[in-house]
Amino acid sequence: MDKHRLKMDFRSATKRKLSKNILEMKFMKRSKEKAEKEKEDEERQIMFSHEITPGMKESNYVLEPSFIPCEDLILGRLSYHGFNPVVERMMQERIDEEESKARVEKAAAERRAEKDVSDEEMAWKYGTLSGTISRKFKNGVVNNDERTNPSKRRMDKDPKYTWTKSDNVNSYQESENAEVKRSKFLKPE
Amino acid sequence: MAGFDLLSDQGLRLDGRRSNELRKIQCKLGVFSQPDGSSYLEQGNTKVLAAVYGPHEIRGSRAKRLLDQVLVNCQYSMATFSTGERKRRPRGDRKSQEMSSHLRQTFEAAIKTELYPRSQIDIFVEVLQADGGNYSACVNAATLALVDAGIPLHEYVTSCTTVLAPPPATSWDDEKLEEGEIALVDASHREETSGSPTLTVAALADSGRLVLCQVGQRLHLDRMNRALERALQGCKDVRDVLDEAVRDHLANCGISEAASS
Amino acid sequence: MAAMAEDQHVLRKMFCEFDVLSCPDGSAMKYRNRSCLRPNKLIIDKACVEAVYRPKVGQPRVADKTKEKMIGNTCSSAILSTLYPRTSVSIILQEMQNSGGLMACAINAAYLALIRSGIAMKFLVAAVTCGITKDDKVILDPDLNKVKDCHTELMFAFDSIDFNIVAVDSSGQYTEEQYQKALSLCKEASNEIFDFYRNLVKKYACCI
Amino acid sequence: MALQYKTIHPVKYLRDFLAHNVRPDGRGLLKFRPMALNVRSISSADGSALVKIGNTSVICGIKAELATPKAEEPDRGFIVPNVELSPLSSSKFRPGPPSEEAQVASQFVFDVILNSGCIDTKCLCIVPDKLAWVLYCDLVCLNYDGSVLDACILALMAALNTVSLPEVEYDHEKSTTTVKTERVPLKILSMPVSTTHAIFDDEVLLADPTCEEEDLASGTITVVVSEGKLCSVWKPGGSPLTESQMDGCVDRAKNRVSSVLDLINTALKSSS
Amino acid sequence: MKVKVGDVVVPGDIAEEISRVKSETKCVLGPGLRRFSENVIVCKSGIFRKKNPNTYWVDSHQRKYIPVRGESVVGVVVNKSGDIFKVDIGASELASLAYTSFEGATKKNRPDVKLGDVLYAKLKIASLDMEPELECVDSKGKQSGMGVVADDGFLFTCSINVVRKILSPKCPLLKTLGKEIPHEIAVGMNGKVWLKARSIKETIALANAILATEYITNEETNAMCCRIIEALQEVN
Amino acid sequence: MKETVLSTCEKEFVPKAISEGRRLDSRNLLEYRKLQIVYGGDWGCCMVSLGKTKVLAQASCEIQQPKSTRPNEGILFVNVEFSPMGAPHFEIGRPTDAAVQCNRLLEKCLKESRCVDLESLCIVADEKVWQVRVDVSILNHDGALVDAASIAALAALAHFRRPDVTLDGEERSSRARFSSSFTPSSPYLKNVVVDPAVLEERTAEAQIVVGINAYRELTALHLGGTGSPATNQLVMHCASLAAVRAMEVVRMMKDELAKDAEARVQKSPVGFVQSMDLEKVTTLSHEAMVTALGQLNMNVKMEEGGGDAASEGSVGESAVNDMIVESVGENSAELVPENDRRPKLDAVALCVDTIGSGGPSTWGGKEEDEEPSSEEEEVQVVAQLSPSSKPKPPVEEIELSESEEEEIHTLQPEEMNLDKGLEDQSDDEIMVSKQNTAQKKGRKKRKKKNGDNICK
Repeated sequence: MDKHRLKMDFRSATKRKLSKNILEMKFMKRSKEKAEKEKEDEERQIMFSHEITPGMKESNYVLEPSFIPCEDLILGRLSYHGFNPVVERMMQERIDEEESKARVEKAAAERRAEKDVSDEEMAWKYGTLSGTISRKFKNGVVNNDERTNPSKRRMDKDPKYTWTKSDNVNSYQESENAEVKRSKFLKPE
Repeated sequence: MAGFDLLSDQGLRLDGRRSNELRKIQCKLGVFSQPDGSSYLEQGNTKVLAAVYGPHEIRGSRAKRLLDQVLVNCQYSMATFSTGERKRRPRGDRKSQEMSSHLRQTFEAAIKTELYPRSQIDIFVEVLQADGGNYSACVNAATLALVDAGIPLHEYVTSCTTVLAPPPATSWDDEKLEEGEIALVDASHREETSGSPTLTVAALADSGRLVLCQVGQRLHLDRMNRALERALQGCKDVRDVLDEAVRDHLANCGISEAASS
Repeated sequence: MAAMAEDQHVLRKMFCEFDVLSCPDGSAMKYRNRSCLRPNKLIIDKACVEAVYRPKVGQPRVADKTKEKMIGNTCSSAILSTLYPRTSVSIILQEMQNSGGLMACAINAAYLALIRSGIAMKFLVAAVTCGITKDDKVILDPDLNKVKDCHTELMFAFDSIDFNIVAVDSSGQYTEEQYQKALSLCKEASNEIFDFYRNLVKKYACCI
Repeated sequence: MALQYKTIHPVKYLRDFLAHNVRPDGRGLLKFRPMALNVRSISSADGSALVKIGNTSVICGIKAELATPKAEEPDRGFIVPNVELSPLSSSKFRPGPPSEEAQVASQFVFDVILNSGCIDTKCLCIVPDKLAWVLYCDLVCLNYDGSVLDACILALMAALNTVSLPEVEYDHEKSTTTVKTERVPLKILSMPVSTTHAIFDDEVLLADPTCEEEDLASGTITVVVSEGKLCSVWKPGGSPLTESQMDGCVDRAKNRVSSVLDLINTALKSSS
Repeated sequence: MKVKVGDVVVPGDIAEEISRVKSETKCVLGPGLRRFSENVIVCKSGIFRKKNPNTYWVDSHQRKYIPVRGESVVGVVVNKSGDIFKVDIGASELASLAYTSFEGATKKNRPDVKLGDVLYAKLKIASLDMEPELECVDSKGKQSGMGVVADDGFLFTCSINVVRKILSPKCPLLKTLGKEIPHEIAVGMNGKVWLKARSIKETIALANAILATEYITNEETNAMCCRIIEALQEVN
Repeated sequence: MKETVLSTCEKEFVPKAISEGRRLDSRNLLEYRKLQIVYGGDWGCCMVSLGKTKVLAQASCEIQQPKSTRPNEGILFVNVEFSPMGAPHFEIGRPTDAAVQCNRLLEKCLKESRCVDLESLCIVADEKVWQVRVDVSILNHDGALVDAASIAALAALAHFRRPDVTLDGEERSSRARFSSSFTPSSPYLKNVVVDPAVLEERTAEAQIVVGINAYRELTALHLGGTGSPATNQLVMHCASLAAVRAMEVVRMMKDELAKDAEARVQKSPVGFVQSMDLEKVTTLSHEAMVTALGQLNMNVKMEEGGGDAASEGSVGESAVNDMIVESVGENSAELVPENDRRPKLDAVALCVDTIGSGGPSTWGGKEEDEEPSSEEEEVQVVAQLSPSSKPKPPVEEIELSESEEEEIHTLQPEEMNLDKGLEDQSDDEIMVSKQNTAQKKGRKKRKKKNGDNICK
């Protein structure tokens, strides 16, 4: 009966999709396909449950029934020597697409890589730096704001660092408070 | 050899016909009211009934349905009393199955099948009395029935059986020997079972194109052409007879309609 | 005696040819049987495995029904039938030449065909026949004229994982000792057949 | 409640029972069902017996007829066993030509007769190449509740023991036969006894399974023992068994023989 | 029997290498591999292959097509009923294809598809428990090469392996031949191949070339291509 | 399973190619595929492969009562089996139109060419004759089935030796063999294609099957087809092609037969195995292997076997010992668990209720589910013997079972022909009788023919 429900869903889903115009269809499609995929997976789980221990479900294995991703096969619609320009254009597009995608991903990966490093370093630097600085100033509370402001401003400017702002500040303030306590402690003389 | 000669010295056959002579053909169209087309045909002592239903929608399993042409369904059956010794199974044995399939092939070639896709035409033939040339008689009868049913054909498809009889034993002089066997058109039962080679042909008579062709016994290649030609000629003759029958049937109908109106 | 013993424990030469048939989805010719496989529709929640055994002469008899049951069950015990719902797997075997050990051969041929067809299985199965002679010797895979002086024939089928017994068939009377002896002998022999399977795959897999 | 559970999850239902080493009908896993045997139940047959194993009941009637032997072996008579699984025995059988299972069962019984050599078909021959007995052994299953092969073999053997054939004289000149009134009992050489086990969940062995257990089982194994020898070990596929499990089956089969045999003997004794 | 990557495997073998993969990393089990209790077992016979990161499968022989969602197939339209086509894709049952799953098709303007036409389409639904369903539009609603192919050309069937071989990026066959022989081809994962070249001679040559790749390596393929091309040219 | 539908492009492409004089397997129009005849180990068994088309034929014989119409002649029975192994759309039991046609053509060809001398099959007139039976099974269908089948059938007959019952030693049961062979060819409107592959057959307009023997005598001819029909010139053309082919085929058959005979003389192995080409990737031979099964190994086996027996034995004991046999009145006894002595029923009652208490087993109702304790359960089981008994004398039951006699299925071989092979045979009766006069006449005639051939 589970299957039936599933079938129903598909039916209704397709119906719904078909009644929309192209734009909505596009939108519908993406989400729908995801939903279908999930449904199918759990379906498969149910089916295998005869064979496989329930441990399977939360396991790290993904069952891939198709050879395509394994042997990364190309799409089978091909044309050569300008026999069918339309198809050849598409082949070309496909190739470009893949290349560009690859490029983008690569770039993204690099950026992410360097950014990560820099942020940490920076956060850390700030932490230590602010610490040493605050040591110099006895009455840190007032200056503190001044001290942080410029950095805050600069960080606001650069969108790239926005997310680091908050925790940067925190780290800074923590260390800062510590300094404040100490200074208070040193006060009497 | 066979106990008797198929040809007398005068070159006459057992039933007194000449070698290229057909048996008397009597036929009637529209003998039944129930089927869409029907006919009764006598070819000598061979008597055959044919009934045609259709074109109608597919009966039975829709799996049989053909999407680009009409399904021709034939059934050949011999009445239990049609043969010498009583026939146990009127239909369904290997031979009548074969006959049915031959009929099917014949009429698939004759009917304009492309006109009625996804539908079906039934052709039932019943041999009431079998005296040789059963298949031929069936084809001829069925052709009439189809005409009666008003199903478009390319042209008349007619059939004829020939037997290659050895020349009369008594007259073994040279010129007789030259011409060798003699083709007997529209063979009777005795001629068919005499052990001499038989050739059955169904053809679109006007264009003289063969639709189906069967050899019984052992026919030597060199004799074949003669037999074929004779058979084709036979088909043409049969066609003329049928054509005539059809025409005056229509004429009569016309008259009766005129009278009724 | 040593020679004698050796002679007793000889499994006959095995041959196999794949894809002798173009129509079916997988086929194997194993010097007596061929077998082909084609799922066709059948509404059940798992594949139904059916075997069709065709004798060389005449129409199938009741005895062949028993063979079919044996082969069919033996195959279905390995096939992961839940992966092919609503289909039926037909294993069609044609006897080509019977020189003893027909049943074992049929089962092996069926498995070769299954291997070739790429249908998912839990394990492989190898079947071995052996005969017990009047003077209480156990002969492995006896051919027809050896069968003559056997009062008993036993057929064992083993799975490829831990060599458990998948199928047993027997004719004639025998003591439990003889049974044990035959069993262990066949078990040993089955190894060879599994190697055979593997080599076969090796031979064609290298270039697919 | 339990019944619904059983109908919805038969496998789980059975599994739950087996987890406690007990079967739905209260037996231990390796316990056999009670048997009842009644011989000479049908006076119209030359030999007959009625067997009941649990709810499985099979009746065997043996009719003897005269026939001419085959040209290949002129000095032998015939035994023609035929197992009939009629619709009245279980809802899973349809009327019409014998189901595959029935055919397989018939073949099995035939093989057992052959292998055990319980009857020498030579004894059934009266005049070589001219006259011999045909024993039609019809085994009708009245109620199908598992282990039907065991029941069949038991019924057959019991019935065979009650068979007695009339004297027959053959006149070579006039080639006529005269059947006399005095009857001689049939010579039975051995008494095969069959024992079926079902395999559940690939490892649990269930002795003498009921119909439901057989349906859920992943395989069955039938062992036939006669005169201390095995005369058939029949495991048509199904899930693999270890050797020790197999030996278990064989031993239980052997141990069962004695009790089954005196079951038959008591029945026969009490009858004569 | 325990096996490692590159081995010839038969059903029942244990691919322990996979179970050694540490559990937080995702691990893809391709065709021919099944998770059984704690370890991964092989269920098809062939060669055990691996692709980084952690993608394993068995390179097995197969003739019968088992539909897999998202794969592109070649099929023949065998029936129209209601608002769906029935398409024979060589699977155990016919696949259905809705009129509306063509580019720009709506209930009003239906696509022009005749019986016996050859389609190149994608499997939208391929659950084992229901009949497969095709579509001729990609996720952007464009027909990217899908739909009815030209009505001439030639359709033939080969084993799934051949398809995998000629579609693998490493395979030189189509490229090499393509340089000399202009042609258009639709290769379905279901082992059906539709092919069209300038002349019948070339079409037949190509078809035979493809069928011939069943048991030959890439090097041999190259050699074969050269031979074919020479043959064709000398005829011209 | 239905035959797959052809796509339009296939339908169009093949004729186009043919009209250009090309074929898919790069044959030219009048070229035949490779014919291979392999004789099996048994007598009268052979496999014929024509390209991818593969056919197995086995000749066999059994003693039978002769047909009343032909008391002194043996019987020749041909059966072509289109088993699903040949092609998925062949179904067992239900012969297709093609199957029927193939059967009839073969039957005609073999009988009318009289390649088997039926009179030589007579043992005792009117009592015992041999029925020679040729079973042809299609193993793989790739067109030209009739061709392959006929060659196989003939080769099998030629190779067949029937067991010796008459005193004239072991003899070939087939005389004047090789007398005929088929050559189907499917003509397209203009150009004839011989030995069509399956795709060509399906796209052809008509098909002509010509059965012709080495003496250029047509033994069977069938022209049929839905397409636009053939002229008689075309038929003649095909026939003459066939005549040439027939010679080749017959020669080949003879050669193979000779080879086989030689091989048998030299005791070298014969059979299908030899036909396998071990170079193929899909082929593998496995040398005879020797299990080094030492005596020691053996003993170990035995011991542990015994051990198991012992250990399991105890289980067995426990399983059986608590069952006791008790005689319940006349004619009957019971084997029941010890721990429930139930009041003995008298024989009749038992007899009745053992039959009567039918119905599905109540696998224990609710209450057992609550407390599944074995004792109570066993009481339960036996207890239910007596109550649920509808009084019904056993005899009724039996009559019922006898009344269903036609359903009773026995193991006698003749009755075990599940298919209607018998009827087919009886159908042939009529055939044979028809060719009655044909026989002698034909033989003389052929002698004359031979004369002619020599003269020419």
